[in-house]
Amino acid sequence: MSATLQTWLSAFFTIAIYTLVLYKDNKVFRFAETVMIGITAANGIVLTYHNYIKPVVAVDIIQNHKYLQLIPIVLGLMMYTRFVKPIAWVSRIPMGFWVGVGAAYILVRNPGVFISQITASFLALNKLNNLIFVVGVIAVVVYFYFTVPIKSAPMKGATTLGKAFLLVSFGATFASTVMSRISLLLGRLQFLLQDWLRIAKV
Amino acid sequence: MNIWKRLSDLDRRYYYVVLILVVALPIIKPWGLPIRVGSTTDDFHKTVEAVPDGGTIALAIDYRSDCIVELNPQVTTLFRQAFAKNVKIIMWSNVDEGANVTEPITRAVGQEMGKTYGVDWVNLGYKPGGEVTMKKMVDNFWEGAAYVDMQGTRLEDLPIMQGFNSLRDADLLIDMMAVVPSPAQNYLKMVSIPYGLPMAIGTTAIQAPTEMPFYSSGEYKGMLAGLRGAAEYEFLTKNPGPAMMGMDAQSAAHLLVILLIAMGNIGHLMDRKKRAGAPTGGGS
Amino acid sequence: MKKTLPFALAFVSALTITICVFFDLAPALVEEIDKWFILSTAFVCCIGLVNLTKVHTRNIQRRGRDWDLSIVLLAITFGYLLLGVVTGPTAPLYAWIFDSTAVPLGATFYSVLSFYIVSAAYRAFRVKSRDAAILLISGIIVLLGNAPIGEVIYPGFGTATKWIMDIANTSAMRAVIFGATIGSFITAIRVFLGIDRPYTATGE
Amino acid sequence: MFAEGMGVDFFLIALLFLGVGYALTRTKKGMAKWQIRKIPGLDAIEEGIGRATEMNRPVFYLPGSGGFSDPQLLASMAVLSEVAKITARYDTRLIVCVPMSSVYPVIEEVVRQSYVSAGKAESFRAEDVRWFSDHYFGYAIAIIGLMFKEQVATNIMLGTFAFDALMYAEAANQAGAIQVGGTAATTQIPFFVAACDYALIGEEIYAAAAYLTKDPVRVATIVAEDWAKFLVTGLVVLGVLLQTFGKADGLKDFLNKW
Repeated sequence: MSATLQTWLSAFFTIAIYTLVLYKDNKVFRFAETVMIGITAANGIVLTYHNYIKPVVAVDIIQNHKYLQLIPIVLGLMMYTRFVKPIAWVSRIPMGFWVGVGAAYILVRNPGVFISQITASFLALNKLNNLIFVVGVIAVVVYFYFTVPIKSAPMKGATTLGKAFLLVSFGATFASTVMSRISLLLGRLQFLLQDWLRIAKV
Repeated sequence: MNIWKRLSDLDRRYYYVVLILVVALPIIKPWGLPIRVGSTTDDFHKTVEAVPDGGTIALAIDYRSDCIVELNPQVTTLFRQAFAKNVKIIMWSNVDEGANVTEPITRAVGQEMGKTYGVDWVNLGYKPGGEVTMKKMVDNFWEGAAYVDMQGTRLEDLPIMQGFNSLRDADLLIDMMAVVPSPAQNYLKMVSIPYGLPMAIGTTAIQAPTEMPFYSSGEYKGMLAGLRGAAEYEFLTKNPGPAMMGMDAQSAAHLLVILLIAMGNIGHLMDRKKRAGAPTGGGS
Repeated sequence: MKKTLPFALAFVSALTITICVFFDLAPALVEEIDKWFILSTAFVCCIGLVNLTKVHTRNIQRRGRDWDLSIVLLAITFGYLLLGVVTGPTAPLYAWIFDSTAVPLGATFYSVLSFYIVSAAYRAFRVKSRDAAILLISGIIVLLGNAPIGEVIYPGFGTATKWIMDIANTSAMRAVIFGATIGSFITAIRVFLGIDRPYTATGE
Repeated sequence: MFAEGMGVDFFLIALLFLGVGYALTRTKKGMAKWQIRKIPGLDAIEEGIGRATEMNRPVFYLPGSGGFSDPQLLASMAVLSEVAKITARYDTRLIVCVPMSSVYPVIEEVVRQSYVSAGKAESFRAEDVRWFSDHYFGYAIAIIGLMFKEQVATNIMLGTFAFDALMYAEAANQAGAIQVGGTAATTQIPFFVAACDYALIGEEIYAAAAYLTKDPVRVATIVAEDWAKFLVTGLVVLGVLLQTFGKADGLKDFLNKW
């Protein structure tokens, strides 16, 4: 019974949203949107609370008496001062901390990936594809030189070529995007036809 | 309005209906076109196969309900491949909904294959904190995972977690992801590269081109790209499922898109020719 | 105080982590900072909720557009939140509601894009310039190569797609990654030196 | 001394710090005159605003859906401030649609300041800086509706965009607008290239802010980035040559492991 109800509810919401494209903006669609916003907003909090906050407080603070952990809790709660105008600036303190930690990890952890991508481009020029690959990498990097004027012939050539490589790559991205989007529609139609209407074989 | 103009200016509802039909018909009656397996999927399959018997895969689930169509079949098939050869899976999510969307599908595979939750696999739920949490899971996994699984069961009560104190204890790290900025690239820089843990990913078709450089440099040991990747993976593991069944509809829709691009352009060109010389500004 | 304190905290935490990680000093200290970071960000989970409540209460008071839906929204949000906090996220009822609403809605919302993308391909993808032409040709090849039908029509589509993805796309994307990573370094340095102070954007 | 394998990483970062510092001091002392190369899409902005003025229809500006930690939003705000000065001068209506409620007040302030500095404080219309919903479908649909209603003449989109990019591009296209689009989100660039009359590709959006504002600090940053790109180009060329002659392993090991 509950499985059937679930299928019908899912079907209702799926169709409610399709009314937007096949008909026009309407209240049924906006109701579906409202449900989506409400459920996901609540779910994010429920998950953070049950899977992270509650166990950490129970283990670290209550069980192991690590009272230092109260500091980050206060830090996190400071964010809420932004809703109280006179003390809103207090919310900058945790922001400062996060931005600082974030910047530090960019500086210490990004070089590893960066360098390995550089060394991965060290290809021997003994195959046509390797040559094209290396030329592509360099031309696109040159395309993004912003303070070198594009006047000399090599610069003109490199930037034109770089742009061409970028465009071919964007073509691939476009096709992949189409593919993903179609897959989404496909998934919903599979649901409607197989699980709900049972027209197609599962 | 001449015919060419009309060709490039059809009401959208016409081709929306055509699109629905074109995708729906092959679902009802598949054509059975052959699927060729690409190297990214092949490598993914081999990498999972290389995990020793009794080994552990650490699996990060970083997608939401919007991308279940492409990623759920990838996860399901991964579970089947791992369980077929007694490999354990410890999974969690760095994205809030991730744990919810995989919970029902993984449970179904576990039950079907006679595996026990907490012994053969575990879902630790959502762990906030992004890349800093990823690093914490290397330094001290239990602390990074906040000591509990998704249901709030203490990790000490789960047999699978005994002796698993760091991500380095895993044999393979897999990130199934579909959010921006890429959590897989974060795992690469926070975990895989500094600590030498092999890593593979599954992602959507959209994000595949952006992730390709890391596969081609050998940092991702394998990659499943979109529903096509899932279909190839189902094919390789001999578990035909929704992804393989969807490939014909995918083909049909791609043809429709190409047809529409051609129609739009031909109509536009001919219309311009007909009104020869008329200046065209931007934004036709 | 209002400007220096956040900057000082940003600077000190950035400096500590940078030095400790590069020179392998005081791993326990870095671990503690990591923990603080995770825990403090976790406590921000209700910020969106406060915002949402504010916006929609105002809408209800003013009888704005769809004010009735604003009431529904607040009822659903707080009701589901309460249920979740009491029962936990894996309780059958909670999971059932999630699976019957958020899952189909999320998937369907995004699938609407398949209509829009088809529409855009038809209306917006006009060969206006050489740039657009290159993009379209490459796009069409990959479209054909990525679906089984392409190879049935002509086996070369698969090979061409593989070439575009592995060589042309990967080389361009790698260069884009170089640029983006350098950009991220410079941005981080600007934060470090206090040239950029993104944290001052809030709390005005 | 260094953590395992982080020696090169450290020197790379140290070098970048020095580069930024050096570029900044040179610019501040007025010792160097760096110029950003021409970016065609940006020159089109003024032309586009002129067109809107002639047609007596509004200019739309969409700053993308990034938050304050998003560098694309910061770049976009700098461009917006210049755009608003031009619309103020031409007395053209400017409609700005902001997706994030937290960003909204700051954007409003940016536009107001531009009108004030152009000496047209009285023509600033606060109600033309709009916010609809924080949810992606909520704002996307509202913005599209508004584009049709107001008959947008010129549509400028700069910043972080997701799937919504092509929805705006198509809507503005149908309304007959000239469009300038730019984003560093690689998955969305194709739609801007194909659908807009001018597209800024990737990082050009950051250069755009420096190009339009001529703010010395921004320009110095771009210069420092270029130096880093020279370094990358040099390393790749060196590595490729060594590899071709079979001698790159030493360099690879040094860079990756030291």
